[in-house]
Amino acid sequence: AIEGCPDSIVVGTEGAYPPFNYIDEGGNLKGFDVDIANALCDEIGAECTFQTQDWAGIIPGLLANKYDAIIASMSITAEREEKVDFTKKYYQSPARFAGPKGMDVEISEDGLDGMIVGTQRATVSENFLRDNFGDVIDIKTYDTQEEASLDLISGRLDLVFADAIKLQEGFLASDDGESYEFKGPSFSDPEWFGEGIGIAVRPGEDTLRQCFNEAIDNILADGTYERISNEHFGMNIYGE
Amino acid sequence: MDFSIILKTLPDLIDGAFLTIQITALSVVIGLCLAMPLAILRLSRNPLIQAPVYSFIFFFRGTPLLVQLFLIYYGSGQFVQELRAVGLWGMFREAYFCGVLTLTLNTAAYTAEILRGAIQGVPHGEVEAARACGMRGFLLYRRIVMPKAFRLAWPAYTNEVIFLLQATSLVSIITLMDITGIASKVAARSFAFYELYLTAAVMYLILVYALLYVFKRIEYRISGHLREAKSQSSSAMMRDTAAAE
Amino acid sequence: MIDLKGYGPFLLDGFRLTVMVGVTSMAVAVLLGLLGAWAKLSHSRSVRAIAEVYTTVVRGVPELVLILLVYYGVPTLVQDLLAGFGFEVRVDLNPFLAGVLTIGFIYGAFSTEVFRGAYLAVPKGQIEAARACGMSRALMVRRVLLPQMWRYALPGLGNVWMVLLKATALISVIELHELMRAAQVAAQATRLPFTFFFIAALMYLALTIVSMLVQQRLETWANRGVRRA
Amino acid sequence: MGQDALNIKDIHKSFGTLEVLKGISLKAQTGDVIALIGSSGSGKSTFLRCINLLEIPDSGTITVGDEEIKLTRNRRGESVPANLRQVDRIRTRLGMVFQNFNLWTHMTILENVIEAPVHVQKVPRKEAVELAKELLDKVGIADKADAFPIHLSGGQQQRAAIARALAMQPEVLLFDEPTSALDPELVGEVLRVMRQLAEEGRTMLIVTHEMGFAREVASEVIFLHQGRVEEQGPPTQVFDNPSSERCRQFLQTNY
Amino acid sequence: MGQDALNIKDIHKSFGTLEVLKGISLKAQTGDVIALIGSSGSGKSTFLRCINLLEIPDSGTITVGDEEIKLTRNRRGESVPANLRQVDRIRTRLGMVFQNFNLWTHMTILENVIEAPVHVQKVPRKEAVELAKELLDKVGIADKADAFPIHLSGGQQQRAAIARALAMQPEVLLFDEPTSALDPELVGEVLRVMRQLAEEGRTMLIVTHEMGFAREVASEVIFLHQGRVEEQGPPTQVFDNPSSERCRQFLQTNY
Ligand SMILES: Nc1ncnc2c1ncn2[C@@H]1O[C@H](COP(=O)(O)OP(=O)(O)OP(=O)(O)O)[C@@H](O)[C@H]1O
Ligand SMILES: Nc1ncnc2c1ncn2[C@@H]1O[C@H](COP(=O)(O)OP(=O)(O)OP(=O)(O)O)[C@@H](O)[C@H]1O
Ligand SMILES: [Mg+2]
Ligand SMILES: [Mg+2]
Repeated sequence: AIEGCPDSIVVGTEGAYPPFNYIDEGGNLKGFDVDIANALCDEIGAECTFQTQDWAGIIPGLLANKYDAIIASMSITAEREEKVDFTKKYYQSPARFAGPKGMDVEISEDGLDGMIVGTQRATVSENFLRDNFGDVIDIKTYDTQEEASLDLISGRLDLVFADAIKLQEGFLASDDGESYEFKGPSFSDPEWFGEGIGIAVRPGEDTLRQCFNEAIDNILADGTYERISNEHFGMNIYGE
Repeated sequence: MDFSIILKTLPDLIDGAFLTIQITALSVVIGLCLAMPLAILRLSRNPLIQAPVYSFIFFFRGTPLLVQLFLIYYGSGQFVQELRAVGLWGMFREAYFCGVLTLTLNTAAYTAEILRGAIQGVPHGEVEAARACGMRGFLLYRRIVMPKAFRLAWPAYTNEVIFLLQATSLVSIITLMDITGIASKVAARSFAFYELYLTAAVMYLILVYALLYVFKRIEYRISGHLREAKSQSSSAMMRDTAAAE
Repeated sequence: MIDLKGYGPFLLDGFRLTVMVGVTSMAVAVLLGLLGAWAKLSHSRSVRAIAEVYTTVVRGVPELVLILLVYYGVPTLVQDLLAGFGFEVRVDLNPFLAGVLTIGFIYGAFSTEVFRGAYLAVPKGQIEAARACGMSRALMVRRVLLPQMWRYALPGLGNVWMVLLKATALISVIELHELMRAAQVAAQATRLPFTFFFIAALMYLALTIVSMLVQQRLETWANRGVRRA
Repeated sequence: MGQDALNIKDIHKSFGTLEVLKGISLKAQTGDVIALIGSSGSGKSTFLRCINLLEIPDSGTITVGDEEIKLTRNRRGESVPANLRQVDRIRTRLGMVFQNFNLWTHMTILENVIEAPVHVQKVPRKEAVELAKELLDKVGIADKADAFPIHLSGGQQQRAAIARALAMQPEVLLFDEPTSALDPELVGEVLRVMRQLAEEGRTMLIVTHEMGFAREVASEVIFLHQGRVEEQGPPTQVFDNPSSERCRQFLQTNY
Repeated sequence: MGQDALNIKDIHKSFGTLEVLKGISLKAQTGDVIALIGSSGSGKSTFLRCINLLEIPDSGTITVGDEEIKLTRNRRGESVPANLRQVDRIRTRLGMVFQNFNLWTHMTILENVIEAPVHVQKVPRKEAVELAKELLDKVGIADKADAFPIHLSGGQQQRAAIARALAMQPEVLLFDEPTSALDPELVGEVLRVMRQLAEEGRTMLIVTHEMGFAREVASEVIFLHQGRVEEQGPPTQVFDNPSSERCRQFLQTNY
């Protein structure tokens, strides 16, 4: 246990973002975020309980004291930092384009000119697209990544742009995604993608934030992190 | 409260408002045109006519609009080949078309049900008087039943149009950038949650207020028969209705 | 058969919650609607004005915003206020209660309009006859006005109920796993959006069947003495 | 004159188990004015409503002018009109004044009166308005043309209903107690209007409780009792020398 | 007997710009039967409706028994009752039969009749039903007790409305053309019922168009013309020797 940390923490998460956090058929919360959260709580020596919460209300819920921390694959961005405080990252995942196999596309302003690209609303991916290609492409935004994938299949979209792990696990690896593939490079420019994915706490809650930071360092150091990451993805997704 | 973000987003939000108005107006008008015959057919005694109409109303009233949007938008996406073959994919490809189509069918079903109730509320004696004059079918409905039913249905219909106006906010899930779409886009990015949603709320409020104003005016114009003659006497409570039903 | 991947009971829980929230909020909405209609037809100008503001504002603001304002806004406000006095508290609204009250509050405004319309449709001679018997206003409302109002109000209320039932989906933003949220969670976890939305649609349809049957029953009852033999 | 304007044969009508009309026949020639009298509940209104098929008779035939209304039976064995178009056509040839008026409450009096001429008979609006004003003047409520029914007194409503029926200029007029809400003076007016209509060659069937009125206006009086014609003949005969015991009893009441 | 049951002073009432009642006064003692006659639109119904405050008079006073109904003015200067509870109380002492009956359509006839006794006057249900059946029998529609109003003939509805008013056993009865839909025989019946009520000491105000009826039933006749009392007195005087020109003209009409 870490000195001076609370002995009980309520963690808020979405529960609808597999494979990071989701609810299984028994109603149990599962996923990478959840396992990490549990490991961190063990490390801190706190009793952790989870609350699931729709994405739209997840920050207001934190601010309204419904829970103490958000562990829900939330990217650390400057905009969010105005509302909440973040710990250091606990993983990082680049974003990539995907499109039909056989389609030849160069990822550049010229290459993408006139294309219709889908992405998930309210994500760092959307911000990136708008800022870099917003003038030349038509951006369609969706509530979930799955819907964007559906429209890619129906032909309403030329490309989708999303978190690479999410895209791989949720779409390309499935039957539907068989004839689609990643296009172009990975993007992880901190200006948009921040310093990765972090844990959000209410502004000013420095003790809790420090406790999480220390715990993250500890599980990275003792191999717990690597074990969990491997279990889920077969690799370490912490990034450099 | 962060007002700068509101100011910055306002032009976009106004664009969104135009889309909202457009979609609402189109669906209301087309929906109403569909609803009138539907309501009448719904009252038909012929089961071959009544059953399909009833099922239509049943389905659109019975399932969430969200699901209907999903089914029409993403569902059509699964039948690209077939739709292309009959030349309809061009339309279904457009989110705008799918949105208006879904909302139209949805409001038609709800409105038909409201009108159905009102038609049944028309005093029997007045219908008989019309029949005795040789009115029937279309004429009877056009001149006596529908005008009367509309008066009875007006407050409930006003509700329905407002439901619809607000329901348009769902089209943002099929990529259309209406007021809600814009607000949630910017809110998600900036997390100026209350600022943007409250601004959106105010915009909806203005739209609803304008709508209510128009509908109230219409209600006033069509309810002369219930009103006090240049009122002197105290209240509506005391008014005498003519010919007993 | 459709494979639910074991999410059946999970959906059923959501279904149960939807029904519970729906029925309780409808009860609240009907009560508020009656109250609102009474206020709108009141002699007092200020009472009428309050009712007018209620129906306009509530019908004007998107439900989602209202729910969030009630559920998050109110506690935040109270907490900030108390924090200003140096108290550190966690105000926790029961999500079920908050949801029911908010939805009831919203649809109460719509019911108000339905009841107002129904009131206007009742032949005034019916009311006069009651007044002439010396019935007090309350008694007249209970014995003559309400029984006749249902006849005109039921179709409109039916619509309000249908919309309300679907609107219960919004309370998922406040931690309640109602049917739509359950379907979404299951859809995400299994990557079978169609299956689960379709199942959810079927469940809503089942509710609709029941609702329509009940509505028909009620209408038959409300129309007694009106249809011709 | 002299041609049959209305020929009704053996009308039967039941409501559930209650047999209200037990075989009623009636013949009226153009210009005839027939008064129907009888106690309350004897079936007078029902009979009138059967003639223009607001109630469908269970059996019997109705002929208006030279056109017989065709009835048939549906699958459930109920009597129904064979041809709805025919029913409409015939209804425009029959005007009706209801016992409880049934004015359209959402229209002004003038609109009530011009409604059928303009929309059923396609008379030009201007013409219809002119005629309507004339008629309203005739029944003495010209000043109420733009009022809604709710703002009229009982007698005024009744007169509006009479004007509405006359506006269609029908061949046969069915009046259900057209003077019940009128004072003696106005009854006199209505009487004058009816005489004039009879002279124009219109046929009239009038249900009334005012024996004096019936005697004055009618060319023939029919006394209904419990769904049957008990007595029938010219007014002098029916009123002064009835052959049926029941009719004598009904008429002798003198308060 | 001999005490004032109803004392009405100088009632004025306008609808918009139309002044319908221009100062009407009336005194009735217990057991009096007053007939109100006058042409259509002269304000008879309005006057009756003012007495039990279905219309609020613009000015004037109304006293029922020894209780004066208090009127006051609201902020907009309109006349309103000062005490709604008092109005309710007084209304239970006044029975009313409407010109267009206004039976409650959602209740059967029996339910219509027992409604006010049971729910306003708190008479035990059994007792109320007994009285109701007796009354329905008296007006001759006992067999229609369980029918809904829409299934009744006009005259039957009118009789049901009379029974409903009587069921409250009010001190003062207001009848608006209570015999308009009745045949002479039934008018005779109603006349009998009214005489009996008068003997019981109930006061009655009857608007009627049937002069014969008025002459028979009334202890006093009032002739209204254009919102004013033109002639007033015992029936013999008003009918046989009216002093007002207008009244003479009204009465002499003889069709
Ligand atoms: N609510 C109203 N608004 C406007 N005018 C009205 C209203 N009620 C009645 N009037 C007018 O007041 C006058 C008197 O009406 P009232 O009903 O008292 O007449 P009445 O003497 O009862 O006539 P009738 O014998 O025909 O029933 C009529 O000219 C009528 O048009
Ligand atoms: N729709 C109906 N359902 C059941 N019974 C009915 C219906 N209409 C009328 N009756 C009954 O049929 C009988 C005749 O009614 P009708 O209205 O023809 O009488 P009427 O001769 O016009 O009497 P009144 O002079 O009182 O108007 C009455 O006993 C009435 O109760
Ligand atoms: Mg009748
Ligand atoms: Mg009157």
